Amino acid sequence: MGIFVDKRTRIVVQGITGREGKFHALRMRDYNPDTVVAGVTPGRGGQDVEGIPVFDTVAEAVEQRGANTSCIFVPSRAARDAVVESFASGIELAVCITEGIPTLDVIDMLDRAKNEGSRCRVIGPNCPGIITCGEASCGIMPGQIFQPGPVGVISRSGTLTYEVVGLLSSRGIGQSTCIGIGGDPIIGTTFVDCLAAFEEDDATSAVVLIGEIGGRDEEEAAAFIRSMAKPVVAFVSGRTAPPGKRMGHAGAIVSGSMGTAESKVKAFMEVGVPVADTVNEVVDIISGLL
Amino acid sequence: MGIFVDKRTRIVVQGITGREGKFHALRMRDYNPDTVVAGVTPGRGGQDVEGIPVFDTVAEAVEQRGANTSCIFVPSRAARDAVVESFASGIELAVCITEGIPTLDVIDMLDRAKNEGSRCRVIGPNCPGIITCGEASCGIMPGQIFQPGPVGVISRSGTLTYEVVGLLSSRGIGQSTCIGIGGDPIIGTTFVDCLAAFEEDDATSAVVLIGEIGGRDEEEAAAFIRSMAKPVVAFVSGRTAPPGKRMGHAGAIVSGSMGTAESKVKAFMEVGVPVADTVNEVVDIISGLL
Amino acid sequence: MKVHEYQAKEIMRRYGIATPHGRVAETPDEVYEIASELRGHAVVKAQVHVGGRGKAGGISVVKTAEEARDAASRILGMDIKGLTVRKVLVEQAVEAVKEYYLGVTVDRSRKSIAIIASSEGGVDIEEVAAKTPERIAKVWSTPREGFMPWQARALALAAGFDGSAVTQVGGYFSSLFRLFIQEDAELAEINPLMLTKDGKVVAADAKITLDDNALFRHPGYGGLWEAEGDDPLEQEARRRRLTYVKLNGDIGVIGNGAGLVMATIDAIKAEGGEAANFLDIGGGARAEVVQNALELILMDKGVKAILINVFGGITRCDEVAQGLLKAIESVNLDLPVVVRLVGTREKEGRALLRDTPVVTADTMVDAAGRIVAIAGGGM
Amino acid sequence: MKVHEYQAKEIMRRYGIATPHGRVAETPDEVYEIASELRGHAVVKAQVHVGGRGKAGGISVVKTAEEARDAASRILGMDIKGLTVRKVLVEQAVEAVKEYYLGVTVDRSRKSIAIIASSEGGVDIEEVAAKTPERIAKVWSTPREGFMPWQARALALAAGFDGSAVTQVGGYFSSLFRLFIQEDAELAEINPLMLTKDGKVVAADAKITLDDNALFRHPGYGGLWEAEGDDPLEQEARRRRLTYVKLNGDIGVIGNGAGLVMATIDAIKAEGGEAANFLDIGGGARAEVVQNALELILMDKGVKAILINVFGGITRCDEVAQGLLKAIESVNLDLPVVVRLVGTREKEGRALLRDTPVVTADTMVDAAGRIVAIAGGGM
Repeated sequence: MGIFVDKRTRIVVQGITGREGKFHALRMRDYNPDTVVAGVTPGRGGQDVEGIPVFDTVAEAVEQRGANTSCIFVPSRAARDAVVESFASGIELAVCITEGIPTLDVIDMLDRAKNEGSRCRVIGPNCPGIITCGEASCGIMPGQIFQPGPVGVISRSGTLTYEVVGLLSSRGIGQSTCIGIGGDPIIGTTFVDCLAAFEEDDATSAVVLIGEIGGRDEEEAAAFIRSMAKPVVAFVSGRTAPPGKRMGHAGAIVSGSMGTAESKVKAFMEVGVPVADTVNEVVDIISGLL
Repeated sequence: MGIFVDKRTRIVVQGITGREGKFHALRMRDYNPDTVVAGVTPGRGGQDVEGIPVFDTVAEAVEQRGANTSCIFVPSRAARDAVVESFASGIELAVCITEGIPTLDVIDMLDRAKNEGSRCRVIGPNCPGIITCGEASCGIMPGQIFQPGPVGVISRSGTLTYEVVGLLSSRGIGQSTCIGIGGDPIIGTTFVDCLAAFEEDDATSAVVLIGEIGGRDEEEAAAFIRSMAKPVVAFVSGRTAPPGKRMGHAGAIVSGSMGTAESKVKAFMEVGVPVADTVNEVVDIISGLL
Repeated sequence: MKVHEYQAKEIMRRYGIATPHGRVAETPDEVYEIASELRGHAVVKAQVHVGGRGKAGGISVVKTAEEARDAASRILGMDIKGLTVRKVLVEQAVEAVKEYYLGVTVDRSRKSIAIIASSEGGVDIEEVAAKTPERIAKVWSTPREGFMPWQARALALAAGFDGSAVTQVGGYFSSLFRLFIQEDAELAEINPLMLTKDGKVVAADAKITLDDNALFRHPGYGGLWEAEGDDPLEQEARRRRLTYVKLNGDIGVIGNGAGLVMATIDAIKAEGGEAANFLDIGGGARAEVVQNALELILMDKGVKAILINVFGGITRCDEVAQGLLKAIESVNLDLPVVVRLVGTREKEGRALLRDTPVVTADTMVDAAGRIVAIAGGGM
Repeated sequence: MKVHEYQAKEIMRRYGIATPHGRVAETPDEVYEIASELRGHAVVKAQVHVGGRGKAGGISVVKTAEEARDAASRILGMDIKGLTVRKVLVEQAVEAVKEYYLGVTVDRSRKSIAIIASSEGGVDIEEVAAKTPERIAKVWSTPREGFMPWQARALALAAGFDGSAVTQVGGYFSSLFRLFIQEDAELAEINPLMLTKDGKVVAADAKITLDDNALFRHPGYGGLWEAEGDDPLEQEARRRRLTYVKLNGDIGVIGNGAGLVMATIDAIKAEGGEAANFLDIGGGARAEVVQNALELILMDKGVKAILINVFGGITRCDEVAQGLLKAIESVNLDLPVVVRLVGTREKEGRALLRDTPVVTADTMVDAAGRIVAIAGGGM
């Protein structure tokens, strides 16, 4: 079980002949050999990457290999095209690892994805991907640090998430699905989308939410959690970040009075969500809730 | 009864303060005083045209005056905007009289109208409008030549239609609804759309279709008529027109082997639709069918 | 508005589409010079606004600059389907490994833009469509949806392009679509698109038709129009802002509304006559417009008689009659005229014509019969 | 990328938006000259990449060219929120009958573009939103949907614009939206848009932020960037292609991943210390990147100790350790360093550091505690 990806996930890697695409395609296949079925690089149709067949188009990967999910490693200027191609070709989930995509391209690709129908979901861009423990990895997360269990993890960052997951695993607390939703200002799948899915997921009994400064995604998540039955623990990084400066992620910026850590912590507190001050505390709180 | 417009039609005239807009708004009101409820000219909100209130936006005309149909007389470069505004504001039928609209603007405005939902219909552009005899006139057709009766009339031209209608009326054959669908290559409502509506209309028992060279609208109409119960009589003008020349209407052009009068006449003949050689013959045939 | 091949190629180059090296020329000496720069091996192509110039002898492949000059001497001034050649395009001859077709056009039935590809280039695309439809692939779009690179690649694959050409040709599709939208074209076509030995892709022939209704968005386009090939009466009509098409008969025709005028011309033909022109004075025309139209018709020296057919809806019959009277006065109109006026102010219009030599008729068919009889039975 | 007001106005003029007459200047004499051309009545405005320059004394309204020169002497070289003023914009003073606000920006929550209008211009739009929300109107769009003239008119009406201004201001909205899309902006704002006595509409102040990720589509934009106001260390980081933000403390911080680095800085603060910077070496960084990052940190003379926090997923801990060792060698690193390495090749990484003065820590919290203790308890 878990959310968004599982044993039935069939991944086509867009940009599989690039350095990153190839490296991570093979790691995803290592995680579960059944889940990686094809790659796409225009003009390279007919080749293969260590046994993974390469096609010119996503449509061919869908028709000939049953792909239902795409993992996107193409350069930033080609990412909009890759995402739109995937949905128009029948893909239901596109995980966009690519970073540095122009914001208008992101708005446009999500607008067009929405137009293709409600079954289409984008995770990312600028994200580490998603893993449902023991079932499927779609992205760049290091599979070895995860272990199956009841905690769902959602995060706007990569390594900070691994940090938390590593601590959870070391304390014997496994994870159901772990999703990096991405560090860009505009992303396809938000905290709220993930929380709603975790609430419905039988394999998940509690959720860790790792937020950061910028935007209102955490505030919206807090409002949603009010209606959830499952417990959520939050962590917010960037409490000491100065306003007006992008802290690495394009989306991690306090603009005027918008997007401060205080506002996010306050929003969680108000709906009774415990906010951890340190990553260790995240694990302490969650272990008390299980 | 009749199709597309009737006693319940409430018209807002877009471009009412222009020469044409004003002239025809008053004529439409003469035809049925209940049907013309508002005008729109941006920046002229609060004024009136001989008692017809003028608004800055179509939305105001819909909210304050219950407009459900728009009749568009704005200059060609503003027509796309006017049509899209009308649908986005809740109008269900836009009759676009304006001629000379760039083709890409027409494609775009119809694309956006479609996007607003299936209840939205454009008649035209570059058309004389529509009249349901004794109920409502929306456009520039001379109301005095029409008389109520059982014949539906659809045409790509203006005066040629009046010619046929004049002959029908003089022979005591009245009309249900008469629609000028417009002389442009791309139009919102086609022969097939009108035929389908006439087939369902209790007030109509036979249809006169006046086509001309260019495009495939008549051929598509012929294919549709095969499934109709009501009789249709066709007339096709431009039989002697040379290929590659636009005969007045932007859409009246034979391109390569496409759009010839022979092809259209043949298509009608093949499905058993009588094709009149002269306008007088149209009336002779229809009177035999009633 | 059709533009010449050399102008179409100029526009295409602005969108990053490669064309063979070369320039347009108006004299054999200029052609010699350009061909010399191109080291002799060149193509000399007549620039006229009609198809089929190849079959008509308007295209010559030459091996030396001297041959180019000779070819130009023959082609310049040549008559192709009634149009005189005033310019030739001199270009490097390109050797193709493979020829493709790329086109973007308006699809009337689908109310959208069709993007068309074929691996059978260099021939009439209508013929390919008839004989080997599987060699043609089409997709449709709108200005809002646009045309994305993946669609271009998929289209090229579907049309049977070589795998290696897909990415490059895909880029050309995107460029051609962008050109179509940004320049308000009705047709933008590359046929053939040549794949050369060294793997380059070049637009060997190019055709663009621009939307006259969109000229207000492109103030520079006025200068693109070259009327040299046009019928002089059609040029005069454009100056007079009249909707006019020159035909081959001897009966001048004036009416209000395109459908009505077409039907009138058909009616003349049915009676055994032949119209000299199509002329639509439009809705609500005033007397001056009618006078203006009559003056134009009289410039056509082949016209033996004139038929005026007006259905007065917005147009007032008395205005039409007044225009006719003014024209009779101003231009010394001595040709026979049949007038059929019906509708708004019909009575007043007819009254104005009572004491003139103008013949009046009651119906379109009646009017056509009378004018054919007067003009002498036509053909 | 923020651009200066004078650059934003240049861009806006290309889209048909009127701005007051004037030019940018770098010396009081140039300012005198420009103000003379403007007949004295002018505004002298500091060009710096921060808000609030008016309150800081960076804007002066003058009546004569002499006053303009004096104002320029005062403003040029002035320090506004840590940035030195190197240029001033000298413009005709415009008298407003009414001031409006127009803005186009990215709406993160709605994943779309927000077009914002207010009849309350000239003040902070966030304040207007808080105090009189009914004076602000917003609509949302996407690049595909665009923003049509009727929407602009409806927006202006909803924001309470005077009826007479609706059509003209509507045109400005369309221009501003077009600019936003075509130039890949993140923000395009006119505040205030002034309606003058003679019925003209002028952008009195203009702000544009461009999307750094889209610079590849705008090769000309490299030249727009003026780093004059920037922190020298941030400029150096840009040259070294490092993601770096200067902070106010004394503990240098390096980590991989933005979230992890932010959390590390928070942890230092929680332990009573203060970070000197944010520095993310990203995923999969090699030894050279680590060395490069350390060199940059050492240029900050306020740094007393360094914390390196790496979670090895794709990044290998031994690469990080090697980079550290190289840096120690090459730059004579003598500051205390605490390293926390975990994940891929953790053991190998730690082994490499065994015989060095570098202190290793097991967890992030542990590392933060140690570095704060070493740096002397921070603040």
